[in-house]
Amino acid sequence: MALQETPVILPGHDFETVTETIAEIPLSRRFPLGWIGIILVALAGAGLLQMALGYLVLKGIGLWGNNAPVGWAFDIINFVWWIGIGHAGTLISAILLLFKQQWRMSISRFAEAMTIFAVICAAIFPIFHTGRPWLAAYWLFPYPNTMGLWPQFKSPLIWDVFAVSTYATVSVVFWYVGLIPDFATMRDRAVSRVKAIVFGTLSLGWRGSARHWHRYEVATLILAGLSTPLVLSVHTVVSFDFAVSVIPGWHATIFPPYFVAGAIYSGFAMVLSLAIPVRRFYGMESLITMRHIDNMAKIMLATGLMVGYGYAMEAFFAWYSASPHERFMMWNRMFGPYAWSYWALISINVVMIQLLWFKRVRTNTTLLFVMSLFVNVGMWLERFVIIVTSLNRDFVPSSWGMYYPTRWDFMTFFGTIGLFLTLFLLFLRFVPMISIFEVKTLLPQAKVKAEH
Amino acid sequence: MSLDPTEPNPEQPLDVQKRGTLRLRAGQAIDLQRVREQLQQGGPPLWRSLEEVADTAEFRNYLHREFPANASDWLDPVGRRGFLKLMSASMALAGATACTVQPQELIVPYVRQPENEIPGKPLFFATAMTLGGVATGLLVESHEGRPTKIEGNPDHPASRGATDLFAQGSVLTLYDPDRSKTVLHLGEIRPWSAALAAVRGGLSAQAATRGAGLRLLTETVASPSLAAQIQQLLAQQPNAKWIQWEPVNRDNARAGARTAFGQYLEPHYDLTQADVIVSLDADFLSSEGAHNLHYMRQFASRRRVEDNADNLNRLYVVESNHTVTGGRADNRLALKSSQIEAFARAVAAQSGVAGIIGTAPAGSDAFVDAIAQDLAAHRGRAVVMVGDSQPAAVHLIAHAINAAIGAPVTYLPTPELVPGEQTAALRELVADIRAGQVQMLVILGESNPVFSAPADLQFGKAIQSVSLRVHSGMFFDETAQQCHWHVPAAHYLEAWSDARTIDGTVSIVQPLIQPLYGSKSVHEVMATLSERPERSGYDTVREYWFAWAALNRTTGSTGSTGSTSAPASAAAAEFEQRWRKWLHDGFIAGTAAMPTAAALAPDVATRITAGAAIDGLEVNFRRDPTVYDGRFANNGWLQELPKPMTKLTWDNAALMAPATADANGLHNGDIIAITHDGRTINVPAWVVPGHAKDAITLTVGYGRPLAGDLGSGTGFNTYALRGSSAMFFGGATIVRTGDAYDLVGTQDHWAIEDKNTGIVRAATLEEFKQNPAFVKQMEHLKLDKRISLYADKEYRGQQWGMAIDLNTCTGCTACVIACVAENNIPVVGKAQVKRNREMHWLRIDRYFAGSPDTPDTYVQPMPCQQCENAPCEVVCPVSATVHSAEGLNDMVYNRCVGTRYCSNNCPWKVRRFNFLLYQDWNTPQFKLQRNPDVTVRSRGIMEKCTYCVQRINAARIQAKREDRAIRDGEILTACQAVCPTDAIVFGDINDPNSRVARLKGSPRNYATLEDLNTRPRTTYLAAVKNPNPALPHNPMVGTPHASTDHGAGH
Amino acid sequence: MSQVFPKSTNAWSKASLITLVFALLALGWLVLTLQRSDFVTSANQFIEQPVQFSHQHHVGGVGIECRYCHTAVEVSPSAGIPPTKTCINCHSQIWNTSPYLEPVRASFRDDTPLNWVRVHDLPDFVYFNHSIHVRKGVGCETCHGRVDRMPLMRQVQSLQMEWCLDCHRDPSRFVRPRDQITTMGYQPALAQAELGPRLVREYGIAGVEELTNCSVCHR
Amino acid sequence: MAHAPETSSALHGVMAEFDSGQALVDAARQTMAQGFTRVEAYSPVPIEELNDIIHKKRTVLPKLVLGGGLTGMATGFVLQYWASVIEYPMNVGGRPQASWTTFIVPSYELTILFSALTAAIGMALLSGLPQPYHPVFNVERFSMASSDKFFLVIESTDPKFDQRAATEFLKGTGAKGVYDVAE
Repeated sequence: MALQETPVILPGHDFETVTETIAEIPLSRRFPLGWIGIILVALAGAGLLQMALGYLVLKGIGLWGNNAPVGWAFDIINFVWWIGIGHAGTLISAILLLFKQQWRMSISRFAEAMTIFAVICAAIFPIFHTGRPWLAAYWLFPYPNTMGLWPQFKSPLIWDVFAVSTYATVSVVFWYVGLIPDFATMRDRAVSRVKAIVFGTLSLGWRGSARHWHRYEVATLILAGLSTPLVLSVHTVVSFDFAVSVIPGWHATIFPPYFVAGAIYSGFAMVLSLAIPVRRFYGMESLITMRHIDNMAKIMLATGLMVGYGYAMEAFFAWYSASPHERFMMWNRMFGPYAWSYWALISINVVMIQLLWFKRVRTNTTLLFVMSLFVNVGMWLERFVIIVTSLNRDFVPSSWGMYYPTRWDFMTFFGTIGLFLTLFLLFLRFVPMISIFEVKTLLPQAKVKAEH
Repeated sequence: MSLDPTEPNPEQPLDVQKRGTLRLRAGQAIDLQRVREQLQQGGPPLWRSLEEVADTAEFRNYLHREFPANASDWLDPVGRRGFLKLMSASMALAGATACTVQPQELIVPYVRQPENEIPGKPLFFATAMTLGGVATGLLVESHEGRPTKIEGNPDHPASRGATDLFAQGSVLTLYDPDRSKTVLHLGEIRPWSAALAAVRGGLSAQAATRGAGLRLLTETVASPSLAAQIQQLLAQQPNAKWIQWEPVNRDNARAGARTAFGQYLEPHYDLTQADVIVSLDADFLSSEGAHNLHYMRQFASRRRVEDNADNLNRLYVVESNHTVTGGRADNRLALKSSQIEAFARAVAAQSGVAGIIGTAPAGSDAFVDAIAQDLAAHRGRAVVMVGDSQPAAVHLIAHAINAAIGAPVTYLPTPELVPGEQTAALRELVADIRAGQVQMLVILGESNPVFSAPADLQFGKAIQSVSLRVHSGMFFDETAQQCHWHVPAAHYLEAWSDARTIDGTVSIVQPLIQPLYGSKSVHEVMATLSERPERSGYDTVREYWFAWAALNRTTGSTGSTGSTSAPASAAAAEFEQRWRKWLHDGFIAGTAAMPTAAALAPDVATRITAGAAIDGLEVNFRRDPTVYDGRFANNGWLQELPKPMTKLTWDNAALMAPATADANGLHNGDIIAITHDGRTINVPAWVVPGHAKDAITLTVGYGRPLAGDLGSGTGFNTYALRGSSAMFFGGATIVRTGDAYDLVGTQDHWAIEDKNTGIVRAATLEEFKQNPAFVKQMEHLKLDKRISLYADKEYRGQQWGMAIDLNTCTGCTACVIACVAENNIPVVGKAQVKRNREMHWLRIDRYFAGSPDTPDTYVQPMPCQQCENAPCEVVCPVSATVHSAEGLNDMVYNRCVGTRYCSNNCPWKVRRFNFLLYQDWNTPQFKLQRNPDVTVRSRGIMEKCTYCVQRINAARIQAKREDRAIRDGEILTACQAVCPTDAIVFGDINDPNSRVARLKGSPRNYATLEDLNTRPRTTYLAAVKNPNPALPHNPMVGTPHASTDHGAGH
Repeated sequence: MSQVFPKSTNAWSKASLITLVFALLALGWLVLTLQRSDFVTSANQFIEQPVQFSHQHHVGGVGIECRYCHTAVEVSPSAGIPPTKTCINCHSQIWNTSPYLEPVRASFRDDTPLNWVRVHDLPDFVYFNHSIHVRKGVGCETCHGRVDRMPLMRQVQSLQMEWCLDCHRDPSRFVRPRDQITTMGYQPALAQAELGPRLVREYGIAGVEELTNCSVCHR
Repeated sequence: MAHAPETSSALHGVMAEFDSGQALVDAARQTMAQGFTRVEAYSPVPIEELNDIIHKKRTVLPKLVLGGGLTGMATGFVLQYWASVIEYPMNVGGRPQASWTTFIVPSYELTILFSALTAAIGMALLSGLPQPYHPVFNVERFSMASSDKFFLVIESTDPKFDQRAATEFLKGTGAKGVYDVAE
């Protein structure tokens, strides 16, 4: 297999060229026109978000389409979707590190950045979807208050608070720790004094001494070891929001693994959606090679199959449970008023994904880019199906009702995409998008023969 | 993914309200054949709408396509203006709420504290409300002088504590900010003295002709003192005429009695004695009107089967519309109103009524036979009741049948003081006006003749020629607009009066509050026409009863002008004592009318004028279940109250049978043009399963141009179609216009598939006798022991629970509005109801079973189930809903942050969320109405039924202060208190002697969704129906034979 | 140049980090203190009233019993603010020309109520009931303080939920005999640790499980 | 100019520059063999051998992280137990108050949070970071240490340190250049 032999870094690179290629972008004074064009669009999206959220705080959650049977809709769909997307970054930087996968090194940095930005977008929803966000913002955290009251720790939403805030904190810490040596590189290469001071401050005075590196490597390994169970727990906890309830379609033991697989699946789709244009735009094909693309596509295929298995199991359980509620739930998904969403997600996440068995597909970056966008849509629809079609018709027929999103739902959703892109573009411009020192370790220059 | 292709143009905000929600695309009729097939193949055993059964592709497509949106939010001027300001404010709030100091609040004590008034404690005053010429005895709760809640007067002999939904809603009308506030002359504000002068001037102009040009137009008068005032006027102006007018009048019943007995009489059926009840279009089980309250209680007493299953009565209903009563029928026949006469004749003929012959309408032979046999088998224990909308002929026939079978019925004088036939009187008035004989017209009350008079009389146009037109009413309505003078009328809670209830018992109507505006009571307006023009209403009423008391001191009955030898002061003192007792009791004991020895005319058969048959389509006019004749059109509670059978809110519609809709290619919301007697109106269609074929039912009272902020423009004016020759039904033709309208209901929003999970359970009497514990066999997960991971929590001491008897519940929805009134539940408006965001804590679930043509109807009040293992509590992140030691599922509004997780996790979906700021925080009048013992909820907060925890707390504090336990029945929840059939029972389930514990011990008792092991404290008693075995009937819902594995099988 | 920062930066950076840590701790402490401060609770604040009524004079000096004016305290949720009539009962005889009392006389004369400013202002979602507290042996002084020493009425307790819970979790620490309800400066005849539990039993005061139910105060 | 031996009192040490990691490792071995003790190596990429050669000691960081994690777990569990069982016990849906299963998730998350923060902050503090100023930066060529050059410094505090001898010794290890490092 020729592809297997595609190296992680194309030949011709040494320490200097790697440093040069990556560090040049944040240090340059040039703002590429394309970058400016895209960020303007993204900023418009972020502005839309600000407007939507401001008006939401002013008028109430009723701006959205949520209603009495369907208490959660776009808000929680988007939350789960964004959190899920975030998972790929941590997976790449932590789990693949533990497995000593060298190909992770050139994509881990921006995958981690993606994680942080996705978590920021996700975190908007649980706060703003509450009826009184100004209270939710602090009543959900345990602090010694004058009411003598504490959060209700049996609620999965409190678990969410702990899981998501821990996840956000650890992701930022991990990302920052990874950036310290690269900030030092930037400091040393900075031409302007301002940049030198900024990067110098951020690098904390990193010198790359043997002692630094030793502690650094230990710390990184520990952080990776911690992030791995963390990332698995986060989507597990998110899935508890549903699994702990009594609603048919939510109350399922398969949810934790099914959600984690789905998260990684959608996360890798998002990494591909970002990596494919970025490597072309910034000429990073030699560092993010077809080997990376191919590996990511394979992971997408593997996790996609797991997700497909999850769908099959949901249907099987519904039938096997002999519970009329469960059976009806499945019938409603497949043939009810929202059947279109169910079949759309099946055709994407189960059918379309089979194309990835073919090497020709996995090496066609254009096709892969389009497919990765579809997977993102498919995973959004999966959450739509789980949340909306389970709620709109549950136990008592008289309380059934349909859910229709409003323009405010869409504005909020597209707004978070704008915010995400804004943050991501700023990252691309001002932070080394690939881990410089990690990529260097792959080069022969870094190899040291053991004495013994 | 384009989710909303039909999103409305933001430029046209009004259209948002009028776009079709519940319809398929115009022109796509339901495939009724398909519906029947589906049902024959064992389709859903319980269904809520026809689309659901048909499961058409169009319906599904429609569901996918239609995404209504909230366009008005773009255009809200306040929103735009205040946006930046409030943005910054909200951001500041986010950081600073914890440290916000409460605004300074004032305490304003009395200068002189009234007697009996204890600040902070509500007082209850007995009074009465008159509607349609009949009064209901009430107890009104008052907080520091503000009437806040209407309760029934439990001591009142006629209603025994029940109230109807109009009485419940009336307290909101008192505080309606759109009420008329000042005396107006041609729209300009004038002092009362000017109006007085104008009336006096008009009156003196009549002096020469002794009132020949004076006409007085009132509602049906049930007030003895008012009648006396009018009689006095007529004595002074003998050529003047007095006309009583109500658009939903009882002319037919009156005419029937007059023809049968030679006098106007009111039949009183004793339903406690009736084993068989035949209702010919008589909707006596709906919570509308004082008479029904009486019958509902009697009827319910014969639906309890705990002690004796044979106590169960049998109800036959023959009707065109599908009414609440029809929904309770054991056997129901849908028949055009115009055919009911023939049906009645056939029954009469078979029941041995001499001289009446007739053949039953096609297809109803079996029904006639069954009824006739049942009537024969229960001689002396069966009654035939006839609705007011049936012509006099049917009333005559029924009188004849009842006489023939010895029905338990007595005949009493009518509650109205001067009975008559109103339509004829109104026609005569218009004729007089046209003839130029009328110079002065005084219109009193809420009957609003300009709007409600038969269209052919063109009343509004006719009165333009009257040179002095004076109107007094609570609103500046359509009639006020056509009058020179308008005097704001006092609400019944603001003024002294008196009234007779259905059996003649008199109540003194005492005010609870000074008039909010410069309103005058009807007595005060009448006084202007007397020689004491400024006599107060209080004086009028009191003087009348003083005189009455003088006559009745010893004799006890009217008649002798007995000599009053006692000194005047002693008489006054004695009267004062009696007066106080009357006010305290809420009625004057002993004023009930004595049954009249009514002799049926021997030639009754020959007196029946046969009605003309109507070939083809027939249109029916009925009063509206929630806005009555239109007078409650501006009452938000009543507008938003789902109509009992259709579940529509904020609108009326042309109700029709599925077959009729099918034949005309109609679907819900399609606007049809109905032509009747040369007049045409456009109304949207609404398909009602079980409605008679070839008949359309229109309810009146909607489409008012001048109802007020809320009511104006809602619904469609059907008075415009109604003529004086066919007040209740007549022939019509319909044409589909191709337009559609947005009709919004609370239950049929969307439905395709259903499943039988034993939520509603019923059995026939036979099945119940064979197997009294039938409900146990309907649990689809038959767990003998509920298994749980945790040890069961023991609930000791007082533990609250509720039992709801589905056999006595009629689905009248009075409990819903009582709950709204008690618990400060906001009105959200049509657009929000459309989004399933109505706030009612208690809803009445209505299901149909069987075929769309002859469905069975099941109703089920659904409050919070107060689960012991509540799924909602576990998921709340801030402990805003937790369990109390007394087993209540507490909801703490001030702690709620609004995640809505509890609502999602509630299997019954009984929690309601304030998605927007629904509560009106600004209108000062509404602030007066609110119950101060219940927190007023702001936006972003979840709320739900609390079992009226404020009442529990009040009773507990009272009991603890007296060092005793709370007595059974001491706490009545608002829904329980209002229930005319006593179907809701609340109490301590740990006390084996409490009523609720005994009901929960009944074999019929079951919990819904028992398999979830949430252990609801609200349980239901399954319905037991008593259909005639000789007639075909649908299988009972939830019975073992119907609960085959369904639901997922499709 | 490779060396970006002067040598002193090392000290600065470490010092600023330590300061930051302490600043955050101080901020947390400040917030926790502030939320219980008189500034937030409105306790011990001077409140301007239409008439500067002195409880010290009327209760402490003249010795009028609380229930003479607050008549509803034993039967109603609200203790009741006396109607002007109550003031006039005495002040038609004494101090009946004092300019100080002109607003009271004006109120009585013109039938216009006095507008007192509420001193003890609970949020609208809290349903406090005076009658049951008084019945169960909670003295006026326990919540309102030494009214007989207040020339001007002020709030002495925080009225925050944790303060309410303090007693609802263990009423035995605060209850007193019923005949001592209105006593100012009450001293228990026995040790409170002994008397309290006895009164709780005697008065049938509910257990902590009932008393801390949400719906006891919030409806 | 940096290699102009400004023989002032303030000398941090002597620095040698190498082209590859291998060269640095070799030089480090020689230096340690020579008996120098106060030595530090600088590289653009982590070279695990250097710590073993020069410092020989493993870091205590893992033990700190374990402590941090256990503290987090205890904090989480105690907080939840105290709040739901002792401080304000409530009947939530009929579940037991001390429902330890539901306490797992926050305890678990706090374990990870505390561990991760301990790891990151511990790493920085143990390494003496932040330390924006350091004498090695005074050497102009040292800016290449974060790019593609490798450096070895013998510090002046070394008992065996002698500026001249050290310079000579380092030149002998194959260094591309040897510079004095000013304090």
